Amino acid sequence: MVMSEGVAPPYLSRELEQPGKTRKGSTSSQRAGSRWGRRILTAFACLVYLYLFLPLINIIVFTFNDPAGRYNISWDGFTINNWLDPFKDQELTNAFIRSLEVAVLSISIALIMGSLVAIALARYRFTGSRGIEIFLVLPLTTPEIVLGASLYQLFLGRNVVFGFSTVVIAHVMFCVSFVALTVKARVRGFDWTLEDAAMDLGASPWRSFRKITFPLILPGIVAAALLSFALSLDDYIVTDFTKGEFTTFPIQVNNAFRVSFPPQVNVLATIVLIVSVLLLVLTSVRSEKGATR
Amino acid sequence: MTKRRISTPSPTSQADLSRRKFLGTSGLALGGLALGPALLAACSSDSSGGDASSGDNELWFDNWTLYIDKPEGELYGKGGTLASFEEASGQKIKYTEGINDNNEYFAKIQPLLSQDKPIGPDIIALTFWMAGRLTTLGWVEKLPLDKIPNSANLIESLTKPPSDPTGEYSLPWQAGMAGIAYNKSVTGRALNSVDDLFDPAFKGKIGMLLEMRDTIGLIAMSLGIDLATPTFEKFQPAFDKLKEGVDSGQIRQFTGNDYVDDLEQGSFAACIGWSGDVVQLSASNPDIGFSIPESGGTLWFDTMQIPVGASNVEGAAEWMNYVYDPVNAAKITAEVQYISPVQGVQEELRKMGGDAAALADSQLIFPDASTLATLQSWGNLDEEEEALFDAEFAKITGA
Amino acid sequence: MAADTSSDDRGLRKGKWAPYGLLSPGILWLVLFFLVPVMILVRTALSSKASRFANPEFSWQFSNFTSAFTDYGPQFARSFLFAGIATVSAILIGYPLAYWIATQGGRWKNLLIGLVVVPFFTSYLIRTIAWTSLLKDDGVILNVIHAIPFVPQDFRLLATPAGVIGGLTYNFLSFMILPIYVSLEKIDFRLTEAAADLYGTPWQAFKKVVLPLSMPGVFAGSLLVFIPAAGDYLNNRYLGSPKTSMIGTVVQDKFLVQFDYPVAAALSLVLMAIITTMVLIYSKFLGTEGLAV
Amino acid sequence: MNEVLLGEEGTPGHGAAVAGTADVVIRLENVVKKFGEYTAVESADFDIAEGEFFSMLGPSGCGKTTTLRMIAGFEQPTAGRILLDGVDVSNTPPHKRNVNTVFQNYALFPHMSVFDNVAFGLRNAKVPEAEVTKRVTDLLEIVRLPEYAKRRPNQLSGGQQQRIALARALVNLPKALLLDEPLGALDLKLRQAMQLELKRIQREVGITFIFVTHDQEEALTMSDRIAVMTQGRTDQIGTPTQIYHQPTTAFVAGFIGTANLLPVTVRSHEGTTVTVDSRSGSQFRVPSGGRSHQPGSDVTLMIRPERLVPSFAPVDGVAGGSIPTTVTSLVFQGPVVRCEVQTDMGSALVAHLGPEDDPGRLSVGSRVDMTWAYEGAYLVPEAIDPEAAGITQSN
Repeated sequence: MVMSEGVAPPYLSRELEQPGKTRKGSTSSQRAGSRWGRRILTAFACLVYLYLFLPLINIIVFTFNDPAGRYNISWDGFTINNWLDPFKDQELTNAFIRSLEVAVLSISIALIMGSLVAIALARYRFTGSRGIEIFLVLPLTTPEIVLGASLYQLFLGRNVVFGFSTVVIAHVMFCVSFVALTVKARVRGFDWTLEDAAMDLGASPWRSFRKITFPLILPGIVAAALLSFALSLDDYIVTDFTKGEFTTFPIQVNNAFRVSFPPQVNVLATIVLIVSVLLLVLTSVRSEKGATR
Repeated sequence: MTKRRISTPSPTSQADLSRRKFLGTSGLALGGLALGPALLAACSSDSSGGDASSGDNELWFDNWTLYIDKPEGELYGKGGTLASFEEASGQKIKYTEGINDNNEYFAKIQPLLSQDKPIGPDIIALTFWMAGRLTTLGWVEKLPLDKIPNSANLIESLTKPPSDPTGEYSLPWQAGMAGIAYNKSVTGRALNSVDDLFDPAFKGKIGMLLEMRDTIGLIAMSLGIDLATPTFEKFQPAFDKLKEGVDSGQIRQFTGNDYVDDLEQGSFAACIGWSGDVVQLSASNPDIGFSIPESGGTLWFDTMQIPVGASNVEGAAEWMNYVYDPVNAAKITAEVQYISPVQGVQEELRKMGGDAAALADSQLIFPDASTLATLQSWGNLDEEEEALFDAEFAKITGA
Repeated sequence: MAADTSSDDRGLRKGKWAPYGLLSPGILWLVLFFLVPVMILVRTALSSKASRFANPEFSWQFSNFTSAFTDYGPQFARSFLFAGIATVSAILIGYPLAYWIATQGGRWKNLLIGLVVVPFFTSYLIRTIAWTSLLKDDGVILNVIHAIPFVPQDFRLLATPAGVIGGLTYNFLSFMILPIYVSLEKIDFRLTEAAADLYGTPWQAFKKVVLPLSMPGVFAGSLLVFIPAAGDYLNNRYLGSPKTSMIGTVVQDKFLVQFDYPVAAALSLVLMAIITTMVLIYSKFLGTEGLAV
Repeated sequence: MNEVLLGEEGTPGHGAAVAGTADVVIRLENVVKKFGEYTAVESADFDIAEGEFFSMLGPSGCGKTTTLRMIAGFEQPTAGRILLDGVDVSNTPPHKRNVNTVFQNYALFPHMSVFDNVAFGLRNAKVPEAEVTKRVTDLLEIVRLPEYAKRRPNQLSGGQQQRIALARALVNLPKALLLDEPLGALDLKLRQAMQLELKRIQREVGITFIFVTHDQEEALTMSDRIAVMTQGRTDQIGTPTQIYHQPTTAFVAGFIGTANLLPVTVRSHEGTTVTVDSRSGSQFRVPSGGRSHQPGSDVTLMIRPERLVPSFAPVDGVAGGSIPTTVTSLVFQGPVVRCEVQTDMGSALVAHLGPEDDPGRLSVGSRVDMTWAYEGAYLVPEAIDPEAAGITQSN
């Protein structure tokens, strides 16, 4: 074992013996391996982050591009006009708004239904729960194209008119599973005796849910909401099959790509990016502050 | 078929309006939450998705992007065709740019039309062959030709095309040619034959159009196959040649209008392209060239049709009549720079003077007799044949 | 809830009706808009069409399945090959990053893992288009590569298998990093110390202790990358060429352009069947927990 | 340790009356709880008096927690009634019962401050905020944590959390305080300190404590009365002394401390003395323990380890009996030497030998007669399986 100098082997480390102190990770940085190994790993990690962010940087940089033609793909000059007029492309803006509407509505429905499913699974033991869990996973592990195609056949066969409703139905469908599994993963560690304690102290079941259970599982629900928001806003394939005449932002971008790719696409995408990152930071700061255990 | 002119976006501001609209609609969306389960029931009775059905007496025209004149960059700008039509007729018009691709648009409207439900627009502008398909399927209204006297101004050959032999279901919007577009800085020379596209020197740098009739049509003509009476059997050699080009890696990608970017960037040395696009591109980049191949180019046209269930047939007729007036047609041509179906536009352009007058001499807008002689239009494909063509083409393009 | 409840030490309830009540809205939605549509898809796959625009008629037409295999074998093979390579690449790229965050993230762990999720908040379509801008033949990256001696001048990334695989890897990389990170987080890194004592080198310790313990995360991540990658068609549309088309491209085209519903349905079902088998095997051994990120 | 309290009669079995004449706070009337086929509580039937420290003791799964949860209202009895202050509350939900619980893991609300945790019950009862502040402050004084009001529970140590849980329950002045293994999560030293603390607080507030534990030492130390439960049954209810010295079942004997149990048969019962035959044929004279024993009945002889002495050491009092054994193990444990022996019948016995017993003379393998005083043996009126004879101990 190669160990960096000055670090006592853990069996001599008194810190680990102290009860109540977190054991994992506290000094793990000294344990990852040799110093050179760690440096290489760190360098590699930075490269991976660069890889992850390269397209995002490209998207942001190209919000300042002044393209000569209809395609904002090559750098032609700097301008801030795109930011001064982010809603210039009417069709794009409408599609963007429709995307937000779809996301807000389908997530609201999915959050309620999904959280209830998660609570049922995390809180109760009942026959069939294992089957339900596998059933929940299936929509997420079914290729999107199959989800889209099967809904397409359903709606087509029942003479349902494609549009906002069908897109929302589809988005709710994959978000329910996602919310249920995400919330369940976070609620799994929830100590349900807290509810007993609340009722024992005179709180009605509703009050104990409102005062105790809900605030405590809220971070899980918020995380699920954020991620399914991204999921819904981002969805192309399922929407492609259920949209009919209705267009969402990604659909509009893809269709219009046959004809043009205006810088406003990047601007709107960047706005979503900034808002979501802010939300992410805000909620993680909040949950850090209200760290529950 | 996608062939819009390249124009720099105009600095109109819809920001305020949009934001207000957004706040309003997101509130609605939240309210809709309470109705979650009701969505189930609602979706069966929805009149249409999106912003469907035009309002009272409003005429709705769904067209391709960048396919009408936009004075001062605004669609409804003063002096533009839309505004002057409203002024002249008292008819309100709603103009949308919802068509990006014939097949995609068909997939969008097919579920509705097959159930005899109105799709919303009163006029749609699909390409001739797709217009033919809609006609065959009985999904478009007979045009009230008696209310469109100006249709007499139309170029003869476009009034009763093979796709609409009686001429009762479609009228032309704009026409154009498909030929070879190339970037001289990459090719080093002007190209004027389809075989140049299969020159190994340009391996991996050749683009083809997803629009099957233009791609296969050009290749077929180079093999001496006549487009007027297409059968799958007859066209097999053209497909084989295309397939070989794909398999050998000669052909890089099949595209829509996005080839203009690839061409300009040099990702494509050459490709099959549309006349209007290239006219525009070459104006800013002298390296970009366009030619009708020796073996011939395709002549295509987009149509105006009234889908069944349209609520404003009267207004549609009024609009068609209006744009077939050479004076009005010339304004559109001056902007979109495709071939106008209306006779007398050339003279009107000359009268307008300036840049417009220069267009009157363009071979790509007013091809002379010898150019026209090399162009061919596709004959009608029946449903079965078309399915074979589409399936084979899809296999080659990788779908 | 009142009638028949019990608990063990963690407060898990036994419920007769309550859990089913909580589950029913979400599960009903999934039955209506996931299960039923898939059934309809099965029916469509066994149907035939009198003409191109006619409705499919159910006729036990098994030949749709055989033609799915015989005509589109190459696309299936390519889909699974590309998705497989993308999955392996995602492990190779994602594992070190997850490991680095887990071992050396310290108090920045949450932020670092949050950064991995950030690309989610831009539409993956737009990220893919951004890659076309980055990878184009005269773009930044290719110019750098061409500066390297002995790289052939016609070397390119767009419209090549490498481009498509790169896009797939990029777009689904986060799905790999998150579950691996979660499984690494659970590991008590003192174990590596103990193992280092036993096996001598940190590498040995890693191989014998950390790697096996993090395998559930790797498996979950592999499924989460492989599934969407195998059914994808947008990466091929923007980064590929006709020669790199995948099964998703075919299904989309068959449904929305060619209207060949029966064969398209058969293709989707074959894809779904293969992937669902993988998922069921996975969940049999590792449960469904790991699949919620 | 060796003193014998025979003053009070054990009150074995069911229907045990409250010691003394104090008011009954909680009465369980033949309470049964079944979960499907499984019977968690067979028939709980006892009273708990005002101000009493009452413990339910038993191994896990014995039904003690279920009984407590029925009293709290988290479970409803399948049969029988629970009376609180004479009122049937069997089907009253927990938030409408004036009893409070201290949970095993404390169940402090992690997102609330200590103050808000303690105030939670008062606020549910809509107590005016001024009074809430006063009573919470008072209670934090009583549990000696006044300066922690603004902290979050996760900033407190285990013992502190425990005291906050106690304060949170007591602040509502419940009719009874239910404690579900509240010390289980603490380490030994803290546990012992908290035992004393709990007793102190109980004396101070004068509220009935119902205490569930599987730790017999804890129960013996703190309780006024103990109910020993096993497999859903209440085996015995009595004071710690009765439970220790006069167990009514072999289970109780073995569960409370360590016991040597030998199967014997009653030969005769005369006055306060019973003569029994052991399986090896020896006869022992044993006090009757106030019961009458039918000749010929199988019973169990119990001798606590501290009552067994080697024959070479003097027996305290009248000799009761002697068994030849072989020493199998000797372990020095500080005050005593734990000496395990085997009888010729194969049963293992254990003796705790003090210095006066001269354990230095023994070694593993040596033959020794283990003896006991007449009063050092006790007859459990229940037969045991000869296979199970020997040492039994709860942990």
